[in-house]
Amino acid sequence: MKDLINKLSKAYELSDVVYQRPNFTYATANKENVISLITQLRDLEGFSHFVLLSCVDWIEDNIFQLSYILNNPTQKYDLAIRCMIDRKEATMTSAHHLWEQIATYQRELKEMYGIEFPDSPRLNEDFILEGWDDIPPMRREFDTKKFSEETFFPRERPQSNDPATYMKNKMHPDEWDNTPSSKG
Amino acid sequence: MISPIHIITIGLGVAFALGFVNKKAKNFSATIMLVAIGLMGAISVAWLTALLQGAETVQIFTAGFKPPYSINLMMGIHEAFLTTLINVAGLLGGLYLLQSLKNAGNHAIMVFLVFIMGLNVIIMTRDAFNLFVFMEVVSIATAGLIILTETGKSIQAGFKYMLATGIIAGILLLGIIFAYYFSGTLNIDSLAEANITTLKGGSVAVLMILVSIILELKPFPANGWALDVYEASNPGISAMLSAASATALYFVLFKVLAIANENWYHILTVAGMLTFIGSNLLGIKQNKARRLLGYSSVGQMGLLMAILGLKPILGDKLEFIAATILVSHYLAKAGLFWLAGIVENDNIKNWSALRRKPILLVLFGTFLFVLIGFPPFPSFYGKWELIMQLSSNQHYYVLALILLGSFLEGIYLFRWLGYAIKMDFETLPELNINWNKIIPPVLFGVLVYVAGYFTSALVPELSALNYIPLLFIAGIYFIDSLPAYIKNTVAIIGMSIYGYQILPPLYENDMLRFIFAAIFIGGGILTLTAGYAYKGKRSGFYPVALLMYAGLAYIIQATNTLEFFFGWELMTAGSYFLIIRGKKSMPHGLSYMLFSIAGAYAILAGFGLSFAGTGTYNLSSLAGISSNITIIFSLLAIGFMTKTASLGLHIWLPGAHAEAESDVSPMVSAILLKAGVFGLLLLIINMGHNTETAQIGYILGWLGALTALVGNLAAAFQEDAKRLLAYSSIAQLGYILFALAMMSHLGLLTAMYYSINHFLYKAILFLTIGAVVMRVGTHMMYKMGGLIKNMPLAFIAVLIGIIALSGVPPLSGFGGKWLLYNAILAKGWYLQGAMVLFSGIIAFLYLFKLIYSVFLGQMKDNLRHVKDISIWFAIPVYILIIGIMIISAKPEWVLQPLGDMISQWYPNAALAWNGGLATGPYGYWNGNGIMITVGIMFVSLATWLWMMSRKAVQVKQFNIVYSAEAPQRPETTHISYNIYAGYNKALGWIVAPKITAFWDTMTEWIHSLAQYVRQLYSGNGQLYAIYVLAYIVVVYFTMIF
Amino acid sequence: MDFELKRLGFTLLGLLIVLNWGLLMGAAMRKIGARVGKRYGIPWFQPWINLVKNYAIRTSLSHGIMFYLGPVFRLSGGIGLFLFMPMIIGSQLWLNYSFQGDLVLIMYFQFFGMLGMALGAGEGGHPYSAIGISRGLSQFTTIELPLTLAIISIAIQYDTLSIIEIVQAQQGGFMNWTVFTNPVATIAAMLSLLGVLSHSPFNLVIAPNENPIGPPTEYHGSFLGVLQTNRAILHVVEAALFMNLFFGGATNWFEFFAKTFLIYFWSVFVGVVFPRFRIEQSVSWFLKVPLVIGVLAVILYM
Amino acid sequence: MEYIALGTGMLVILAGLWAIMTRKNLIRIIIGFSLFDTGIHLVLVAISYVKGGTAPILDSTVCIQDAAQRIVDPVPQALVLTAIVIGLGVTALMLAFAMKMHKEKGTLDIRSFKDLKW
Amino acid sequence: MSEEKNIEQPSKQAKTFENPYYAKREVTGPDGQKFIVDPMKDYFSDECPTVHEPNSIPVVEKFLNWARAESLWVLGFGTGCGSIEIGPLLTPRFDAFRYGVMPRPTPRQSNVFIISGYLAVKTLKRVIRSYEQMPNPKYVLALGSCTINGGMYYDSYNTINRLDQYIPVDAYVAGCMPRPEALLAGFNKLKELIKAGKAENANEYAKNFDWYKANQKKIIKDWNMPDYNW
Repeated sequence: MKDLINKLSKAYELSDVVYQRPNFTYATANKENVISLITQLRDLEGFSHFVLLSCVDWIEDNIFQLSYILNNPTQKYDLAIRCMIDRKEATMTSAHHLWEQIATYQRELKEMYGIEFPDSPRLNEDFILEGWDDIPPMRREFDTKKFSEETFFPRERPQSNDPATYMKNKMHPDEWDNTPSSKG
Repeated sequence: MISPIHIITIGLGVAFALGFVNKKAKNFSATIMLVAIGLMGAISVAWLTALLQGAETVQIFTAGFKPPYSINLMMGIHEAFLTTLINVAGLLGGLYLLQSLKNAGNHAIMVFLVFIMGLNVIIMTRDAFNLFVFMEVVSIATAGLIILTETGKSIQAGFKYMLATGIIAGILLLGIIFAYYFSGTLNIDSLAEANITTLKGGSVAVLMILVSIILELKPFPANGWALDVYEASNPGISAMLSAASATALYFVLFKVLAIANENWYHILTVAGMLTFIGSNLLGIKQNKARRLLGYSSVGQMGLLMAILGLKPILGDKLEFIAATILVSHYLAKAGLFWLAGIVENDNIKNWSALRRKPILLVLFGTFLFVLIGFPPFPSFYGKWELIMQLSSNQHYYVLALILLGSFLEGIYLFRWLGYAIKMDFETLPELNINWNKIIPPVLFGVLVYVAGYFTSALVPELSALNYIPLLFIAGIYFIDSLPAYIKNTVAIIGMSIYGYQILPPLYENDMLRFIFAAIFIGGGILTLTAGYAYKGKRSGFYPVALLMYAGLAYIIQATNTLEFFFGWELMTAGSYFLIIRGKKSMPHGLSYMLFSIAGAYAILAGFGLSFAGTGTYNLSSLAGISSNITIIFSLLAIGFMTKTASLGLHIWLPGAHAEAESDVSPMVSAILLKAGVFGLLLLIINMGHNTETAQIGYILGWLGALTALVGNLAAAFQEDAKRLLAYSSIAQLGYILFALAMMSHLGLLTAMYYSINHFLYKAILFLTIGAVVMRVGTHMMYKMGGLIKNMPLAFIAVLIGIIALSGVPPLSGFGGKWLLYNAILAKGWYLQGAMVLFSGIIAFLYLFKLIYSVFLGQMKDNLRHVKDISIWFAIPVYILIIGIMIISAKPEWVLQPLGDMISQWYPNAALAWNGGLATGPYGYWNGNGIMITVGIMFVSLATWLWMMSRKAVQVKQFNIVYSAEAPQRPETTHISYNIYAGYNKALGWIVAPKITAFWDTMTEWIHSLAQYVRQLYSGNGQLYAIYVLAYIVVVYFTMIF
Repeated sequence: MDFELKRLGFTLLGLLIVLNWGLLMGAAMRKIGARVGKRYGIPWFQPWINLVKNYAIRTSLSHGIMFYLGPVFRLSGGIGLFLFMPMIIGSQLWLNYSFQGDLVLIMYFQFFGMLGMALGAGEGGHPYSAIGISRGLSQFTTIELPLTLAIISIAIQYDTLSIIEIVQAQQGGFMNWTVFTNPVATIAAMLSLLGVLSHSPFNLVIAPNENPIGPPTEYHGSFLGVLQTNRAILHVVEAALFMNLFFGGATNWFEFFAKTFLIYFWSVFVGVVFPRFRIEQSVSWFLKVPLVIGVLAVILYM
Repeated sequence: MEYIALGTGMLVILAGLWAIMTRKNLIRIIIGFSLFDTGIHLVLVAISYVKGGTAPILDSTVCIQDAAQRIVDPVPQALVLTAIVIGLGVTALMLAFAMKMHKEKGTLDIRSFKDLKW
Repeated sequence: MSEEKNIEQPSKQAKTFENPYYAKREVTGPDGQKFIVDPMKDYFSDECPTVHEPNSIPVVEKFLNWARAESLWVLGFGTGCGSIEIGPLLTPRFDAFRYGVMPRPTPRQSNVFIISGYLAVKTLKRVIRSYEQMPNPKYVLALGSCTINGGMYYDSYNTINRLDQYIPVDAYVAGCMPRPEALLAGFNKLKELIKAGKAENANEYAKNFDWYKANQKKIIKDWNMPDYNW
């Protein structure tokens, strides 16, 4: 597998190669190279199966990390190609022409992170959320607790107790006194 | 009285004189020519009237000697009649060709005049050599006329014609000279007296003469040259050749046949039948109009030739038969060729151009029906008489072949008619019309009706026929330009008066006929009422609808087989035109017509055999037949079953009924099919008592059961509402056939009861669904839905209709089921019976689908604002519903008289009536009581439930539980398409279209055969000459052996 | 007239008995089913409670007049069958209105309710209703075939279509019952009974799992109550039909209860053992084994 | 003698027919037809021949009484004249057709004139 | 410590939620006339629920309530993870049939709606629809802490916290998840309420219809159904 990575590195300037497991490798590519890289992987290197496309929000570095995970079913080998895209203009070339199901992942990413994939089919339709009009909820600047409190009529939550202490107090109040006040 | 010789003198004289006329004075020459032909015609007409009034036949001698030393002419009734025909054709043909003749110049005018004159002489002359000379004159004139319009094709055709006729003429001349050598005379009568066939070598002379005349009549397959001529020459000329020349030459054969011995009759028959079958077979594959007419023409001449060959059998009927068919052919073929000239386009598909001028379309249809031999045209009587005589003399093969040939002819003629009436064109082909081209076919069109009338006057069996309905129909045709509602009113009034006249006497005398007459006329009035819903003129509808009803009425009133067949054919023609009016009806109209013709021929053959057995045409004489019972019964039953659409003969029905107009479907389904039932009933009450027929009845019983099963199953899988009802009709007629086939009191009672019921509910269903289709603009049930909100009237009607049809108590259909059970048990047909009852249950599938898909379920966007069915449809429907209700509540009112009637033929009265309670051999049934019980119970329950849920919220169509979602579109929520998929998986194989595939294969075979055979006509003139010679050789060897 | 009134009274009384017996039988059968599944099962009076509750539902909504007439048709069908069916032979008063029609009437009156129900459910506009009805009708056509053959067979045997006469012919000892004199027809008919009562394996029509509830999907409240009422009556009447035709009828109510219970038990017995058929399977099944047996039954008497 | 004429006539007829059936050239076919016609005329004349007979002219050499034995049959001779005329007409017409056909297609081969068939 | 970054906040999307299937459309009828079809009006009833007063005779009402309590038909609609607990309820071990509990697959014939756990907004829409389709009287049994206060999803952007803000709840069964025994106890509690005539929440819903609708519409932004789903 290292041969493959080495070969690809020359052509595609791979960086941050991590041999995670004997059959799983990470590599990072440039945003511009990713599509041609996975095209080559699919067509020439036998990575015929697309596993998933996911995203991580590195808000501190102001980037989104996209991971395309491919699988080579004959060699039983997985390869994850990562690429970093700018958070401000979160746009990535669509890859739905390679595997049709990528369009669905891209819809999800569009809905959850607001990443644009121009020309991806049905990209702007609601995917999981119906009638969502706020900023995409998986972006880390979205404060979900605040949103929930504003929206969902939160009930007064009871004072949280440590269940173990609570039960002990309730069932064996005499065994020993473990309240801080009595101790002190 | 002017001597007939002046026909020649005028013809020749004027022809020569025309040579001196200034070549520019074409109008003058043409007028002179027409006047000359007119004079010739006047002479022959004068002679004809004189002879008809009893004048003597005259011989005209020339040169002062008596024959055999001189040429002599004869003017008898035949000659006068035929010269009249030829001169009339010549006059009208000349008129028709006026423009072409003038364009071609004086010579052409001369040639035409000589051509007509020559034909006159051919008919009149009694001298063999003179005959030869004038045949050559005509031949040369013909060759000249062929290139009247000079095209490459016509020149080729002319050359082939010259070559073939030259050889034929040579052989004729040889024959004449040999005949002279052996007998010493040239006079035909003397030759006949000399009896030269007995002399050594004389038979060769006779062979040469006769074979050449036969060849002149274009026998198959030595007739390629003639077909080319028909196709390539000016249609006006083709008309002359087909009408006038053929007539003259046929008479020549008639004359010359006197010299032959009886062997020649066989040869003629064989040659004629071969031609008749062969050319009609090849016509099937033909799509060029004029060549098609050529095939038809040749075929008709073949039939006539065969008729001549049958002279020993036909005896004194020969002249009647030959004359009727000859005259029909003469009028029709001339008219058709003239029409071909008007249409100009030679592809039969482009004959839709006639639609631009309806009168021409009517003429076209008329001529085609004349050719096929429909009433009231002369050929009908000729064919009838021919079949009767053939079967009386046990010439079954010839009979079968004649019917086969006629059927083949029907295939292409009706396909052609279908194209003309229905072929779809975005813009119709052009049609250029000159007055002089219109007059001749119109005149011939009128003549053909006149001839039909006069012919029928010659037939004693039709003396009782009432012509008033036919005149009424003609009257309706003449007011065709009026708006539809006026014609509708007139038609309804006419039918009501007619019904008022015939129904009461029938009620007194003949219950069976009364019931069917009531169905036909009452149903007719009701279905016509629906016609008020149509706007505009509806041109052509009323004559044909009334024609069908007139045919039905004739069938009812018929006392002899000829009247019956007359009515049957009228009904077929009328219903054909009705059916083909629908939008996509062209193929269905054709298949309907073909099955009808085939069925009619089976009936014809059956009647022929029965005539042979009893010697009388009387319908009731069917009962007295003692021989050939099986065949007669089968033939008649098959004939009637084409109308009842029993399994195997049903494939025309679904399309025909489904594509017909909304008010036509009930006419052809609820009413027309009953004609077949009536026929079968007549058959069974007359012939059902024989042991042989009981066996056929057994087969018919199974057939009926299978029909019911397949019909109902197929109906369940339909998506087209009208097609569904059509299949349902097939199945219902299957029940009726099954019940009839039992040939028992209960069986007949069941069949009658079913017939009445089927009329009621199928009329309701077809009228209502038709009206709905008119409103929603589609036949497809899955495109409708939820219409109950907009069309409550229609819904109630369909609901009553399907409850009655399904046999659910308390409505009238249950009576049928109850009778069926009793009849089955009494007859002992258990397994067939179970099959029928099973198919009765299958009916629920399609009935539910019908009412659900159309009226229930989800309403579609575009149908939200449709209105309820037209009031003109609702009125007859609700009258019929009242009928159903009465029969349901008081079944004894119908069943008791029916039982009394059937007791005439099957005396063991099976039902005992006690008030409303009927007690049969197995069970009992009180229709009245059930109606009351169910009614009270239903009303009280409905009230109770209404009391409980009276505050119900009225919700709309998407307020359904939809797995917590809401429907998106009514189209995706309305479950209708292929809802019986599971059933189809299990039982669909039963209704796989095997029968349709069978008939398709048959059609394919016939076409392939025609395609194969017609390669005989390679187009090579030399080859045609070889055929001519080979024909002679073959005939020669046939004579030897 | 007096007799007519009396007959009406007895008929209504009989209807009441049949209704309650039907409900009780329904409960018993569910109980049996539960015990087979090692459950305790419903209380024996559960059907009555369900009925009361459904009639007491306050909301009702209607999709149209036919939706409302559907249950009316259905219940009329059930009660009509009851009216035309002789219940207890030997007493003029328990013969109901069976003098108005014979076995054929019974056979065809079954469809009265089915058809009306189909139309009512159809107007509900729910796709499942249409699917359920199409399945039900498909299945019912083939269910009827062996039954028809069996009826033809016994009509030949007894030379009558009158139920009363058929029962009377079976009197005088159990060896005179059709089940012993004509066992083949009885088998065919009993196989059809499985379908008529639409228990498993022939209950795809109202299969709650594949197709929620089928035709009555949209029915609720008193509409549903009417349907339940009908079901109770109908099952008893169907069982009574088979009792009359094949098991010697009943001369008193106890015999009636016993026999209808056992006949009904047969379908439950099969139902708890066999899983559900798909529609084309059940159609094909009825056209194989029961059809052959039915044909045999007819042939034996031909 | 008469049989020679008759036989010759028949041979000429057959020759003409042979030509009609086998030649492909229109002109030859017409010649064949002409031969056929001529053969028929020969046969006509031959049939009327009476051995030793003389021309059927009633003049001094033949008196009316023995005319029936002396002269050949005049009827066929009269007929043959007509037949010749007709044959001439037909042949002329055929030639005219042939000419027009040649003008149309530039060939005289009969096989190339198959525009009309079936 | 990471330095403060200037994070740009994407603005809220201005979206209109219109179901294309329910948009007004112009349709051509079979006779050529054109008209507007408004599915929301033409295909859905727009009536509002009404209060159905209990039977005025107390004895009858008591009897009917007893029948209602003993015949609890449960809508077979599992909204969350708790629906896994309903299955065992019908097994020999718990056998809810004993108590007159029976599953029904259609809301038209059900009386009890078990909200079995957390409710996403998307599911809530379906729950409202089904609840409204159930006939009066109807009861709601809320299962698990999620329906009480959001439970472990209390801070989720897409899961409601309190069910009783949207539909009236008759009884809560607490726990995460409650076991089938607890559910049975819930049923018994419900029965007590019904028999006491206190389970009239369907009428409450009708009375406070506007309040409930306002709450529902607050979080269901793409409200594309009629106000009351019959």
